[in-house]
Amino acid sequence: MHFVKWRRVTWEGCSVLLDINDGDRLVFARLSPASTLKIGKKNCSLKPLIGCPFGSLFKVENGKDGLFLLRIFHTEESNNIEEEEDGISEDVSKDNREIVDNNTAQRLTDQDIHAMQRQGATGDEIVEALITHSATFEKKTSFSQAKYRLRKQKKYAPKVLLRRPFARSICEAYFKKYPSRIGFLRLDALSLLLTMANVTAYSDILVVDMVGGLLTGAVAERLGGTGYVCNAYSGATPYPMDIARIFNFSNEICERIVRCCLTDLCPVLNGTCELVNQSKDACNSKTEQKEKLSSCESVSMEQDIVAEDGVPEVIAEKAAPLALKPSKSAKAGEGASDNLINLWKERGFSSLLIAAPELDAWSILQKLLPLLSYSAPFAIYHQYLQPLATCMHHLQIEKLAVGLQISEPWLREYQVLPSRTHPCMQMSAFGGYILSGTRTCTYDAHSH
Amino acid sequence: MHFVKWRRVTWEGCSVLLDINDGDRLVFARLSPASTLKIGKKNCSLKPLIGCPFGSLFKVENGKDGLFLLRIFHTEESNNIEEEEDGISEDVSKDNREIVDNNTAQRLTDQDIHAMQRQGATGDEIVEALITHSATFEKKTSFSQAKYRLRKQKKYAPKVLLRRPFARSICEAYFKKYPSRIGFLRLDALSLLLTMANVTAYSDILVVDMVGGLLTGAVAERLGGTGYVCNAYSGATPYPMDIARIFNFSNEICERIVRCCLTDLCPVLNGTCELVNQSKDACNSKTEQKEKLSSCESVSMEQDIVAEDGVPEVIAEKAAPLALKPSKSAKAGEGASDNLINLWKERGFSSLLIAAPELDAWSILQKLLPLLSYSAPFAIYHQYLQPLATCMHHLQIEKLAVGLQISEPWLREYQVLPSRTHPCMQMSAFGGYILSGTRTCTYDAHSH
Amino acid sequence: MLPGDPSQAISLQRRIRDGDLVIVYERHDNMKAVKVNEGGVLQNRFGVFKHSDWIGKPFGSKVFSHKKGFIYLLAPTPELWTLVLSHRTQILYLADISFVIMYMEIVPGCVVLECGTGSGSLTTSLARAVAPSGHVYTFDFHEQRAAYAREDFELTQLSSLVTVGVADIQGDGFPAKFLGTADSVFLDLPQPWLAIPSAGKMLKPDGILCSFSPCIEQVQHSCETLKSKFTDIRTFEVLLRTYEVKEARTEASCGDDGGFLRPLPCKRRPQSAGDHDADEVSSDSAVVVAKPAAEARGHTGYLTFARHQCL
Amino acid sequence: MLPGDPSQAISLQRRIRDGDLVIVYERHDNMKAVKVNEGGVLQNRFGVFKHSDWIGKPFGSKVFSHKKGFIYLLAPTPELWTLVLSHRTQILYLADISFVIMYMEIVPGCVVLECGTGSGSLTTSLARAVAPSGHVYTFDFHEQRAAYAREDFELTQLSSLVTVGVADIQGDGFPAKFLGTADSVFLDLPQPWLAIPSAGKMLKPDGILCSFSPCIEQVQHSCETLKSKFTDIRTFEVLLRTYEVKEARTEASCGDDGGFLRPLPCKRRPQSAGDHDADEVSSDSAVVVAKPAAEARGHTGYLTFARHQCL
Repeated sequence: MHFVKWRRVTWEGCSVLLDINDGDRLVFARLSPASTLKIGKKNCSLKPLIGCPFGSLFKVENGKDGLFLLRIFHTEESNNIEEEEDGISEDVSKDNREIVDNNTAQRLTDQDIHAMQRQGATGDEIVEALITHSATFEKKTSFSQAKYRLRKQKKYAPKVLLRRPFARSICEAYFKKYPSRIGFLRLDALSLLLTMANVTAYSDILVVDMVGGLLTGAVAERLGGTGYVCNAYSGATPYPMDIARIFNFSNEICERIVRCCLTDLCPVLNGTCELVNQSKDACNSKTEQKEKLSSCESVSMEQDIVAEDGVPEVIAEKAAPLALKPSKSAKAGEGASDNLINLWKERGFSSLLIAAPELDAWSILQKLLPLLSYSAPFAIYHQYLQPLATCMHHLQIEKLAVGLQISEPWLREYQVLPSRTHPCMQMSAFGGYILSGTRTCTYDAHSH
Repeated sequence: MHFVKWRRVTWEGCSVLLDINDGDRLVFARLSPASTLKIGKKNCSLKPLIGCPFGSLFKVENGKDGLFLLRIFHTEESNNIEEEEDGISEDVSKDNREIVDNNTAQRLTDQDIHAMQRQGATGDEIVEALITHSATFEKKTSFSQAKYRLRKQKKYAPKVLLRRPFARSICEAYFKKYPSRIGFLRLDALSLLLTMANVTAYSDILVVDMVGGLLTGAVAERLGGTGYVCNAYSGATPYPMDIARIFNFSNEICERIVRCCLTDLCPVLNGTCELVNQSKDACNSKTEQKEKLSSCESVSMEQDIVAEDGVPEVIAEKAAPLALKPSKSAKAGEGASDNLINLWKERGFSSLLIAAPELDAWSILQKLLPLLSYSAPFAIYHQYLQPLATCMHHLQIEKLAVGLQISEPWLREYQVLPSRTHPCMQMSAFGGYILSGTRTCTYDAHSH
Repeated sequence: MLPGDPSQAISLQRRIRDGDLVIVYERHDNMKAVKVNEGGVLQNRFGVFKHSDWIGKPFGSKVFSHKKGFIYLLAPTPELWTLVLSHRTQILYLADISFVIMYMEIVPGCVVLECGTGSGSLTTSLARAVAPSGHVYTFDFHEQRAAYAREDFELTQLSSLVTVGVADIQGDGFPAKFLGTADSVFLDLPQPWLAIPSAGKMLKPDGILCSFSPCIEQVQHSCETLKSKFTDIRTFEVLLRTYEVKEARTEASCGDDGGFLRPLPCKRRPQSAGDHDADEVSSDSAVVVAKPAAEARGHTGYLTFARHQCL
Repeated sequence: MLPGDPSQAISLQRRIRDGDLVIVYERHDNMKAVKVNEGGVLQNRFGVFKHSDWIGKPFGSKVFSHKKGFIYLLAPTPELWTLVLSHRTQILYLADISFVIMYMEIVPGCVVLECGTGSGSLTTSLARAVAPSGHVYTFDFHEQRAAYAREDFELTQLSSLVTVGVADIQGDGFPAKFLGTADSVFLDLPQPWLAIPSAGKMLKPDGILCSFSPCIEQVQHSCETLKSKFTDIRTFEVLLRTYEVKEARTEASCGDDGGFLRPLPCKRRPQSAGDHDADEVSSDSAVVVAKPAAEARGHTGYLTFARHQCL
């Protein structure tokens, strides 16, 4: 068997996450010689990024032919200031009696700066000039000086960090900029879901993913080209899974992501509303239709994720739509074959994961639980507690599962700096709720 | 006007909280020459505590006539070890390769110790003897040595700390030992209730207190003998308020705690179930009946609060029922006079506080809100979120209040020790929910 | 803001008068303090409001602008004041304020020392807690800030309960005249450990000190200093999480997926289930749901409490 | 515990066989691991269970003792294993484990170094994450502890994914043969800063280090050390709060107080209210309510992550 290798260096056609100025702006892009990134009003070629290791840092420089990206190396200082938040911790190191300086302290005008840029000054040179011409810089505490420098650097010499689009970075980026697109699924909740559902190689995982494909992608990443993610949907239209396309999945992995209509998987249950039985082919053709739709959509998906809480000096303009090469992962999300569906009906899925904040937990689970193998774990994410409580109660009463638990993850980040260590002043106060458990075998007879 | 003075020294008949071995055991007692505290199987007179400042520390000593309490003074070391928890932080300072010693290391037998005690050895002498006869003490890290010493001290030379029974200490003691008796009302939630309801001097505060009198007492403490706490109850039987009797309230304060049947306060609302109109006299006589009942009960209330999570060596036996002198606060909780009731009907209450975990929030609030003055704040504590959410929704829809908010307090204690600082390993994970708001004047006309 | 006698307490009969301080409530996150002035007007995005229309109305009334916009006029409280005061410094918020006052056992009649005054947010709540017979002595080394605070206490009529002093407590300690007089001392200083020895001298035996610090290093240093003269040293963090409430409408129709996955929270019962037909909810009904707000203040500061040793 | 190929995955057809490892589930807080043995018996408070009765049943089955007591037989997973393993040291729990694996970007094929092995709780989850083609090298300086861990990995059939070494990493660093080979390094050491320079050398460029420490001083020291060779230094704390679910029965009768204050949560509508008759609940109905469990683990440790600089 040929196992998936995760490449640590970019290639043409690979999908990347660009982190501009320490998270102020986050952009997903696909690298090609023609693709560009908009910085301010100008475009900047992404070609220099091809062949660089993930984790590389670039500076936007001002050249004769416009902006270009120049690879630089991390310096020790850059580690500190970026983590500092504005706020009360500053009071510790500075003397409160000091008078706050006003904006007249800068003697360099915008015209002066534009002139320097036209004459080919680098961003760093402009920052130094601003410092030299600041009337108050010398009077600031060293901490305030560092903050001033950083602010100017972000404006005149922005940095671009090249990141691997992994479940971690994708979830963090979406949660920071567009949480509603992923149903407010925070990274710690996502990681708990994967753990509680025992996602591992050679497993067949049933997912209901109404969080844009994030869950599907995260599961596929953990399967590493073995087993299957079955992205199940109800009705005629598959749920969008554009985010799964941001992952740099090889063909081996893409083939393991399949879609399936629930009507094809589920035996018709007594007493439910009459099922509109669609043939599998009809179902698949609709999947493909949707497929086309979503690859168009993915142009906009893979654009900028713009800072919403923008620091004023931060470049926050929309990037130009990136030239999208046909992606390697274009095949992710094909309809499941009859063979596979029959296999699952026989063997059952190894785990079930549900992240469908719009749907009632118990309504879904009561239909899907029979598709799960005995002793298989399941985990359901929801934004509201009550639907999970009701669902858990049903499972208990009907003795369908054991090890039932509703958990709420709680995440706190810290600023760790000499004499200025404390939890971050702003926090995400809510990571959703998760109901987890293990299916039991309800029949004593060896009925299968 | 004569203002209440809080005494900092105990007197005969005063109510105290005895904290034995740093919270291992918490006992409420009333001081008299005859009152005793049970330590192990022996009684120990509380007389030496009379006339001592609150905050005094005592050691249980072994005298000719049995145990006695001897006042001692805080030492610097005692501050540290007591805050240390068993657990992983110990690993930091000790070498993991060290072999844990077993129980055979102590060469002093129980018989030896009893003999020493009979010969009049002090507790500290016994502790020193145990250390001398421990085969492994010298090999322990200094941290482990301190823990060993503390454990033995707690057993052979227990300490008793004399505390003022304030809202803080009473709430902490009950929450630690019998949280269900105060509806799991944690100190931070109680403090928020008082703040959100703007409890202050010269106010008339309406409370629904189904948390044993804790809320009533805490409000009375803040009023300091001005204004009134009206402890309202529904039906024929007042809710118990024994905990309010633990506070050291002077007569001035006790007079300001009154009880009132809700049927006497509330205008009969259209369309509610027919009210069984009880005459105020009937209502009061029942109050008094209950009063008798609860002063009997208070014997058991003011007994031991025993450690539930007992460290094995800790004395955790029930103390003998304390000889209860007629308390100064016996008069707290008289029925409200007609005058007062009429005044409240005219003027409205200045705030409303509800801590009734058994009742539906909106059912209560819709009846009590009209008794509140316009622009008066209210705050409702509940253990479940949903009843408060429903209540808030009604208030919004019917435009009865502004500034509506459901808050959940969150409290974390830290261990702060050199090289061993971290949040405490065990925490109370839940402090309840509070709905707060301000009543608006719903009529544009000057209708009153 | 605080009643000086029973007649000043808020009541159904109390009417807004010329010269009253009112809190103008637009929304829960938009309020301001206004002193009512017979000839005054308030202008905001909802229009122009004449103060003369307010006079004679009960507190808590909804009043209208010329273009039918409306606001509520609320009686000031320390909580509302905290939301409208001008932030000359970082202020303490509800959760910390409540806990500090409870944990320092501040009750009517207490003498409390506070440093620094800052924007006076905590001071206002301290004044409420010591009223009617106690007093708060609050210090700030910043002359201008102290002057602003005094103006605020005039406006909120707390001057009889609060005295603002200008002093560098961290450098010089508390004034000697407070020796042994304080029931409680509150410190909000960058280097609280410098002021702790002086604070200890001001406290009565068994009196309580509280130090508020954002950084753990300040706490570590303070706790070391506290060990020599204080007992019961405990450090806490208090936060508040607020909840959003909304009404969720349900669809009860069986869609083309056979009613397979219906939106929350139309609860249908499994046909197999037997004896509990409890939480049936009628079709097309509305349900109130609540969830925590997404963002919250993640940290304000650590609160370290200690009791002055009882010798 | 982990399928080595598709045929080993849990399935509806898979039956318990002689020699299988099963998790015996009594209650959510009472489980144990048992190796099935044709002639074996399990005895607990519910009676005597013969292993031979288990063989041939599907995993997840309820099985009975001679006196009709019952247990469930579950297929082992790393999560269940964490609940049953013997605690030779403090272990990492679910929330930390999940976050560590996600944040270290551990995926199939990764090479991970871990120190120390401890009770092997995290190791088991690391093995699941790197399977089928990666490997976990885990180290403990305690010979006996390493031997126990090896036995456990034999039992759970993880030996092909995990190698346990005995070494004092904190003192001597990681073995040189791992230079530049690791995708991720996890440290759970009393003085992690001593091992950080060596960990850096083992990591591939942009590889991720995670250090778990209970005390903030350890974090402060580690972060200082990390600054020279690492970027993206971030510290987190992860906790879990669990909820209790119960059914609350309501009384719908109007008591002698005129139905004034009825127990939760029989919702009656105010007669004055008009247009929203939504959340009417039928009388004598049961409602499922949930609230957080009273006690929880308040702290496990701080997780500090950093990326090895990409040069």
